[in-house]
Amino acid sequence: MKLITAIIREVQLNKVHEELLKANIERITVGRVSGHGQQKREEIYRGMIMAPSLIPKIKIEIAVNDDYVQRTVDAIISGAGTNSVGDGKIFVTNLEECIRIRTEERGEKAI
Amino acid sequence: MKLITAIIREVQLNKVHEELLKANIERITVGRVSGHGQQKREEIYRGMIMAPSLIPKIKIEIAVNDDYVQRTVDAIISGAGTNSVGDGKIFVTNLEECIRIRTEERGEKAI
Amino acid sequence: MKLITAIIREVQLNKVHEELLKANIERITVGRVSGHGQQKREEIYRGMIMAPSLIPKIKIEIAVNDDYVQRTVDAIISGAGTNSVGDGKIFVTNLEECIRIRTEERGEKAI
Amino acid sequence: MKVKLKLLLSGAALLISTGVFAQDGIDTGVTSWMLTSTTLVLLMVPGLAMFYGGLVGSKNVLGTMMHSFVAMGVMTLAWVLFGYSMSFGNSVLGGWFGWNSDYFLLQGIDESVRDGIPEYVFAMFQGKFAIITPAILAGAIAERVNFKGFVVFILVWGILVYNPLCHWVWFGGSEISSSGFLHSMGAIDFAGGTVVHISAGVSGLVAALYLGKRRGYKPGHIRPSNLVMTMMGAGLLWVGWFGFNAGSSVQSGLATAQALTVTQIAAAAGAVAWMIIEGVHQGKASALGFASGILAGLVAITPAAGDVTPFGAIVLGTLSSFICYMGLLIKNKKGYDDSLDAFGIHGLGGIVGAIMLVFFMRGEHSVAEIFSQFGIQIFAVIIAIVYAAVVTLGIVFIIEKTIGLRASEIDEMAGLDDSFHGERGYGLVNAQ
Amino acid sequence: MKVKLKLLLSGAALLISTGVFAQDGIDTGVTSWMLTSTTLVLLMVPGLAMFYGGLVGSKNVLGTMMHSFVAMGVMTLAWVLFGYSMSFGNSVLGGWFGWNSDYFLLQGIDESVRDGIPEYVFAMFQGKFAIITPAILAGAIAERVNFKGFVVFILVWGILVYNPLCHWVWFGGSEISSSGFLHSMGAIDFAGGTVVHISAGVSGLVAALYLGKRRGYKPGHIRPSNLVMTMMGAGLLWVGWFGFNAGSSVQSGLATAQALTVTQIAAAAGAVAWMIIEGVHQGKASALGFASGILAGLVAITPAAGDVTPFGAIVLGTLSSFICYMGLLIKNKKGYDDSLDAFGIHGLGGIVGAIMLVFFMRGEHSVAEIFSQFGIQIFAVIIAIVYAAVVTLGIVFIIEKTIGLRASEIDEMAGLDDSFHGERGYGLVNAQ
Amino acid sequence: MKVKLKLLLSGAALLISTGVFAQDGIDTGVTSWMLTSTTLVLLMVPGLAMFYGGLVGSKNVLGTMMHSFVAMGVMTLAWVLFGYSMSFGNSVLGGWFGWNSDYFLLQGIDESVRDGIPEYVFAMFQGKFAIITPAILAGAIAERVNFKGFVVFILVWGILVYNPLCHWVWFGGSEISSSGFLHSMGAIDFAGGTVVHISAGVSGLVAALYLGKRRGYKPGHIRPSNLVMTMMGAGLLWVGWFGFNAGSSVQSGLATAQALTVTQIAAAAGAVAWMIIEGVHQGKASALGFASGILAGLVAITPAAGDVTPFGAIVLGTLSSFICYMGLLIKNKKGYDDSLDAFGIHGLGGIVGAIMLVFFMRGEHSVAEIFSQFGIQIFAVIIAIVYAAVVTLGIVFIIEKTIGLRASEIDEMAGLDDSFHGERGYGLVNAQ
Ligand SMILES: Nc1ncnc2c1ncn2[C@@H]1O[C@H](COP(=O)(O)OP(=O)(O)O)[C@@H](O)[C@H]1O
Ligand SMILES: Nc1ncnc2c1ncn2[C@@H]1O[C@H](COP(=O)(O)OP(=O)(O)O)[C@@H](O)[C@H]1O
Ligand SMILES: Nc1ncnc2c1ncn2[C@@H]1O[C@H](COP(=O)(O)OP(=O)(O)O)[C@@H](O)[C@H]1O
Repeated sequence: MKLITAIIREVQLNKVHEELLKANIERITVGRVSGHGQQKREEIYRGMIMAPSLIPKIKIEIAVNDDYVQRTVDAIISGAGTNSVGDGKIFVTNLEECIRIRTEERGEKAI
Repeated sequence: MKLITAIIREVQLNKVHEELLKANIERITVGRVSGHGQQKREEIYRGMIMAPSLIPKIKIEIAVNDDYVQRTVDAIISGAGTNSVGDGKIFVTNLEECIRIRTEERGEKAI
Repeated sequence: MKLITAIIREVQLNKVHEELLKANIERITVGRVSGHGQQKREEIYRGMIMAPSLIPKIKIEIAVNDDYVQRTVDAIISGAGTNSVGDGKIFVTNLEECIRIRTEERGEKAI
Repeated sequence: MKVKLKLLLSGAALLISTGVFAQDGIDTGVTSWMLTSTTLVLLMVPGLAMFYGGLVGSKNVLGTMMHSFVAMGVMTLAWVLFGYSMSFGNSVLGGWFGWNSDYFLLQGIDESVRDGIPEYVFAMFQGKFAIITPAILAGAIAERVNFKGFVVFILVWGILVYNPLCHWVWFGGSEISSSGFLHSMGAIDFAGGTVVHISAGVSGLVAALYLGKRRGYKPGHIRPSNLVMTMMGAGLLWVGWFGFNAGSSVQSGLATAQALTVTQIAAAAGAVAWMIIEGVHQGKASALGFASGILAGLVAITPAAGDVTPFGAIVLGTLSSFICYMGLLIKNKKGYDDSLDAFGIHGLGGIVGAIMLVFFMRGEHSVAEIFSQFGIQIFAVIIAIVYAAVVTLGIVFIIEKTIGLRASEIDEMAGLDDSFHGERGYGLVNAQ
Repeated sequence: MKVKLKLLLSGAALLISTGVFAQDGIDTGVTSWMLTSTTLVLLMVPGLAMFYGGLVGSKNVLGTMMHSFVAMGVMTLAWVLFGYSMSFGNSVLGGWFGWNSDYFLLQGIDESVRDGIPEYVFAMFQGKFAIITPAILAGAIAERVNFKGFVVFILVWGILVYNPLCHWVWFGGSEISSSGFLHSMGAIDFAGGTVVHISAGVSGLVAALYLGKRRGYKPGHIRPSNLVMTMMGAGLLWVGWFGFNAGSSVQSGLATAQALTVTQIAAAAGAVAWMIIEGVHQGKASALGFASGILAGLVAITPAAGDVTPFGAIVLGTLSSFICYMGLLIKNKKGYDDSLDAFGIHGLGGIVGAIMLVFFMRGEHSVAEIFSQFGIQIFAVIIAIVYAAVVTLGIVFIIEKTIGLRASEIDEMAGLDDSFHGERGYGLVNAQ
Repeated sequence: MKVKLKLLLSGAALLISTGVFAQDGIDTGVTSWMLTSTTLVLLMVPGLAMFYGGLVGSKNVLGTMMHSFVAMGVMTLAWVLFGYSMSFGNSVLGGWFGWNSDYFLLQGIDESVRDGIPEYVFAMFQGKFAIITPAILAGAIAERVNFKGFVVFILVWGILVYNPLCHWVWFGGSEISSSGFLHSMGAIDFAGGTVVHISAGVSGLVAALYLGKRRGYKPGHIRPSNLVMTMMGAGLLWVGWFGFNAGSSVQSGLATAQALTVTQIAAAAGAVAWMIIEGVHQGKASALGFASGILAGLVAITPAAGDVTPFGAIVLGTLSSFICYMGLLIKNKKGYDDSLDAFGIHGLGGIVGAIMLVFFMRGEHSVAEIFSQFGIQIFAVIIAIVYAAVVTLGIVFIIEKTIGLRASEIDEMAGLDDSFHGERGYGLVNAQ
C-alpha cells in the first residue's frame, strides 16, 4: 500500500477531485497548506504589486493499494496540471498498515 | 519507529485525546482536514438538505516507538469508533529518524 | 529521497524559512497544526491563567534528496531552536517517488 | 411620507405630526430623524455585503462584498449627477423618467427645504435606495461575474431601470401630468416593495438565467464560507431597515412610529415562521433559515409599512416566509442558479407584501375599496416585473456581448478575489 | 425618564427639557431620539451575539448567536401579544403583573401619544429590553442547551420573570394601587439594573447550576474561538448602550445628556480598571479583560445613569470591574460553570450599580435620605434576586423534565451548530 | 458649527436653522441629532479597530484592535479630567492651551446649555474626537509597539499635542485673547482636517521613523490576515463619519445637510477614483484600494464639509485619492514603515482637504479672498505639522528611553497578542 500526497493549486481542487472520482478513487483527505517553490504569485496591496513568500496550496492525501498508484498519479496530474510554474508535486511513500476504525479491518481491504 | 496518522471525526477528538492520555501517549499533533469517503453528511441550506462533498475531519499524527504502535492504535480506535460510517482510518508508515529540536537528541529517546 | 516533517513553534517560522533559504532549500510546504507535548503554554481568560491542552504549531514538510537531509535538519534546528520546552520535533521518512506535476518529471530531479 | 399616496378611496384621516417649523421652515426634529435614517440605510450596504459575503465560497468573499461596496461608489456619483433628476424631476419623454436640470450635481437645492427638512437630506436618503437596489440584485449573479462588467451593468441598470421605476412610483409633482403614473394611480409602495425589492429580485433572476449557472453548480453542493458573518450582516440589516422604512415616512411622528413598529413585528414574524417551517420540514431550524426569515419579513413589510397594523405585519411576515420557502424548494427542483436568492427572497417577498397589504390596511375600508386597491397593486407589480425583466435582459445581453459580464471559466475557478481584485479575503487561514 | 421615580425624599429640582409640542402633542425632536434609541438597543442584540459567539468553541458559534437572534423573534411577538400589557398595564392579581386589553397586539395605541412621543415608540423601545434580557441570560448556559428547550424557556421566562419585574419597577400608573410596588416605593432603576441585568444574571446562574457543567469543563481549559469577533461585539454593545441608557430618559434634553455622559465615563472607567487589575495580577492586560471591563462599567451605570455625576460614574465603573473580577476568581475556585459569565458580569455589576448609586447622586442629600434610599435599593435588589431565582428554578425544572433543556451528550460533543441547526459557522477554515 | 469660523472675508449669509427653543433653551431636534452624532463617532472606533485589525498579521490582531479600544478607555477619562478643559477653556499660558476649572470632571456643566444643546453633549461629542485621533495614529506604528508604552504615549500625546491643537483651531471664546489663535485667524477646519487627521498622520509618521521598521519588513511582503474584516470596518467608518462631519455643524438643519451630502459624495468620489487609478496602473482594482479611496475621500472632505459644494466634494475626493496613491508609491520606494498608512491616508488626505478646499467654497469669492484664505490654510497646516512633529518626537524619545515603546524583538516575533495580552485572536483556525 502507498500513501500518495499531492500539493496542488487551490483552484485545481475541484478538477482533481473530479478526475479522481472518474478513476474510481473515492476516498481522499484534503487540507490547507502554504507553499514556497519556484512560483511567484502576485497580489495587490494598496496599489503595489507584492509577492507573498508563501502561497496558499491544497494538500491531498490518498492511501491506495499498490495497483492503484499509477492511475491515482495520472488522475492527479490530469486534474492539477496547467503547464505553468506552481502546479505542485506528488510524493509517494510506503504505507505499512491501514486500519478502518469502524470495523477494525486491516490492510488492503481497509483502504 | 512508526508514524501513525489517524483521520477521525471532529467530535471524537476530545475522546481520542483522553484515551491516548490514558494509554500514556502524551505527544500528538493535530490538524484540520476535510475528507471524502463513504460517509454522507447532511447540512441544511435554506430549507434544503445538502450533502457537502468534503466533510470536515481531524487528522492526528503521532510518532511512536515500535512497541507503542499497538496500544496507540487501540487507543485511537476506542476513542474514535462510533460504529457508523465516517469513523475514519489509521495509517502507519515507517519513521526513519526522529529529532528533538531543543536537545538535538535523535531516535527512540526523541519520540 | 526523504520527506522531512518538522513541527515547530509558530513564531519561529520566519526564522526557519530564512535559515532554509540560506542553506539553498527553497521548496517547502507549511501548514497549521496544534500540538500537545511537554510544553505548557499560558493564556489569560478573564483574569485567569489557563493552559490550553493543544498549542498552535506550524508543520513544515520538505522533500529532499538524500544528500540534503543533514543540511536541512541543521537549518531547521538552527532556525527553530530556542532551548526551551516546546521547540518541536523533526521526523524523517522515506520518500519512494516524487513527481513534478507540471513536467511529469520523476525522482531526484523533481524534488 | 416619501411621496407616498394615501389610499385615495379611503376616508382615513391623514395623520401628520406637525413639529414646529422655524422661520426657515426646517423642523430640527424631523431633520434629525431623517439624517439618522439616511445613516441607517447606508449601514445596510455593509450589512448586505456581510450577509452575502458569508454565503459565498472563501475565494469569492471580497469580490462579493465589493459588489455592494462599489455600488456605494458609483451609484452615489450617478445619483448626484443625474439619478436624482431622473427620479424626482418632472416627467419628460411621456413620463418615462423625470428631469430637472437644477438637480444636476444637486446645484439647485443647496439651500432648499421641503417637508420641513433640507432637500439635500431627502436627496441623500433617496440616494441610498439607489445604492442598495443593485447591491441586492448582485446576489442573484454572485460568484460568476466579471467586476468591470458588473460596474458598467449597475450603472446602466440604475439609469434605465431604477430611476424610471422610482419616478413612476414615488414622484408626485404639482400636476398629474408631471407625476409618476403609478403614483398618480394610487399605487401604494411605502418604502420600496416594487421600486427596490421586486425590481432587484426580478432583474437578478433574469440576469442569472441569461448568464447561466456557476461552474459545477448542483443544488445542494453549496457551502457558505462564513455563516457567522452572514448572521452579523442580518443583524445590521434589521437595524438599518428601521431607517429604510421608518425614514420613508419623512416625518418624526405617528406615521414614523407606525412604520417602525410594523417593521419590527414583521421581521420577527418572518423569522419565527421560517424557523417553524424549517423545523417541521427538516427537523432542524438553521441559523441561515432564521436570517432568511428576517429578510423575508422585512421585505414584505417594506411596501406596507405605512398602512398595515401590527396584526397585518404578523400575517405578512409569516406569509412571506412561507412563500419564499416554497419558492426556494421550487428553485432547487428547477435547478436555476439564483446564487444567493435575490429573487427568492427579495423578489417573492416584495410581491407578497405589495399585493397582500391591501387586506390589512389600517382603518375601515369597504370590500370594493380593497379590491380596487388590490387591482392597482397587482397592476403596479406587473408593470415593475415586466419592465425590469425586459430592460434588464437587454442590458445584460449588450454588456455580455461587448465588455463581458460572465466571468471566464478560469477566473471563476480561481475565484473573484484573485481574478479581479488580486487579493485574498482570509489570509488568516493559511500559515502567517 | 422611563417611568423612573425621582428620589422622593430629595429636593432636587426636576429638570425637563420641554421641547415644543405641536398640536398633536408630538415633539419631533424627542421622537427622533427615541426612534434612534430603539434602533440602538436593537443593535445591541447582534452585538451581544457577536460578543458571546466569539467566546465559545467554533462548533457552537451559530447556536450561541442564535440564542440572541431567536430572542429578537420570539420575544418581539410575545411582547406585542401580551408582554407590553403585562408590563405596562394597570396592576392585576394583587400587583403580580399588569394587564390592559388595549395593548393586545398593540391595538389600542395606534395613534396614542405619551410624553411627547407616539406610544408605539415607547412600546418598541421597551420591547427591545424584553429581547435583550433573555439573550444576556443565555450566556450562563451557553454551549449546552437544546435549541427547542431554550426557545420555550425564554418565552416562559419572559412571561413569568421579566414582565412582572418590569411591571414592579417601571410601571407608574395614575394611582398607587395600580402601579408597580417597587416603583411606588421609590426604587431607582434608570435603565435596567434590576429588571435587566440582575434578573438575567441571577436567572442564568440558577439555570447553569441546575443544568450542570459543560461536558469536560475544567476552569482554565476554555479557548474562545474568535476573540476578534468578541471585540467587535463589545464595540457594538458600547455604541448601542447609548440608546439603552440615554434613551431611558424618554427625552432629548438634559437628562438624556447626563445619562449619555455617565454611560461613556463608566464604560471607560470599568475598562481601564479591569486593565489595571489584570495587568497587576497577571502581568498582562488581555483584550477580553478590557471588553469585560467595558461591560462591567456599562452594567453598573445602567440603573444609575439618571442620577449620578461623572465622578460617581468613575467610581461605579471601577468598583464594578473590581467586584466582577473578584467574582470570576471565586467562580473559578468553586468550579461552577456560568459559561460566559452572565452572572459574573451582569448579575454582579447590576448589584453593584443598583446599590452603590445612592452614594453618588447628583444634588444635596442628607445622610438620612441616602440611607433610606440605600435601604430601598437593597430591598429592590433582594426582591429581584429572590423572585428571579425561585421562578427560574421552577421553569428550568419543568422544561428539563418535559421538553428537555440540557443538550444530550452526543449533541453537545457534536456541537450546537451541527446538532440543532445542521450548519457550520466557519466553512472557511476547511478546504473549499 | 463646532466653533468653526465662517470665512471672514466672504459675504456669504450665515444660514442657521433655528429650531424652536423651549424655555430651558434646549432644541430637542438638534439635541437628538447631536446625541446621534456622538454615538456615530463612537462607532468609528470599533470600525477603525476592525479596519486596522484586518490589515495586520493574525498574531497581532487583538493587539492592534486594542490600540483603538484602549483609546476609548484612557482618552475618555483624560478628556473628562482635563482634556475638555484644555481644549475648550479660555486660553492660558499665552494661548498654548485652555483651562477652565469648572470643566474638571465636567463638574460645572451638569446643567448648562449651549447652542441649543446640553453642554454635556457637546463635551462628549468632542471627546470622541480626542479618542479617535490617537487611534488613527496607532496605524503608523502597528505591529511593533509595547502595549504599556503605547498607553502612556497616547495619554501624553493627547495632553501635549491634541488638546493644544484642538484649542487653537476650534476654540472661539468671548474675546480674541482667550480664543485659539488659528481660530481667530479664520482658519477653516470644519470637522478635523488639521486637528485630527494631519496631527494623527504626521505624529504617526514621526513615531514610525523614530521607532524603525518592523522586523523583516520589506515593502511588498505584507499579507493582511483578514481583509474581510477590513471591509466591514471601512463600512462602519463611512457610516460613523456622518456623525463626525454632519455632527460638527452642531445643528440639525441646512449646514448639517450640506455636510452630510458632501461627505457622502467625497467618499464615493475617492473610492471610485482609487478604483480607476489602481485599475489602470495595476490591471486590477483591489478591495483594499477601494476602501482606501473611501478613507482618502472622507479625510479630505473633513475640514471642508461645511464650505464646499457637491462639485467640490467630487474634486477633493478624487484629488485626495490621487495624492494618497502617489504617496504610497513613494513610501514603497523610500522603504519607511508607516505600517497601515496613517500618514499615507490621513496625513496626506488631510493636507489635501485643508488646503484645496478654498477653491471650492460655496458662494461668490473674489480671487483675492480665496488666496488670502489659501494662505491662512497653509499657515494652519504648517503649524499643525510642525507642532505635531516636534512634540511627538520629544514624547516618543522620552517614552522609548524610559518605559520603552518599541516592542522587543522576541515580543514582536511572538506577536502582540501573545506577548502583551496573553491571547489569540482566531482560535478557530486551529483544531478546536
Ligand atoms: N521539495 C518540496 N518539498 C515540499 N514541498 C514542495 C517541494 N517542491 C514543491 N513543493 C510544493 O509544491 C508547490 C509548487 O511548487 P513550485 O516549485 O512552485 O511549482 P512547480 O513544481 O510547478 O515547479 C510549492 O508551493 C510547495 O508547496
Ligand atoms: N484511502 C483513503 N485515503 C485518504 N483518506 C481516507 C481514505 N479512506 C478514508 N479516508 C479518510 O477517512 C474519512 C472517513 O472515511 P469514510 O469512508 O467516510 O468512513 P469509514 O472509514 O468509516 O468507512 C474520509 O472522510 C477521509 O478523510
Ligand atoms: N511523538 C510525537 N508525535 C507527534 N507530535 C509530536 C511528538 N512529539 C512532539 N510532537 C509535536 O511537537 C510539539 C513540541 O513538543 P514538546 O514536547 O512540547 O517540546 P520538546 O520537543 O521541546 O520537548 C508538540 O506540541 C507536538 O505538536
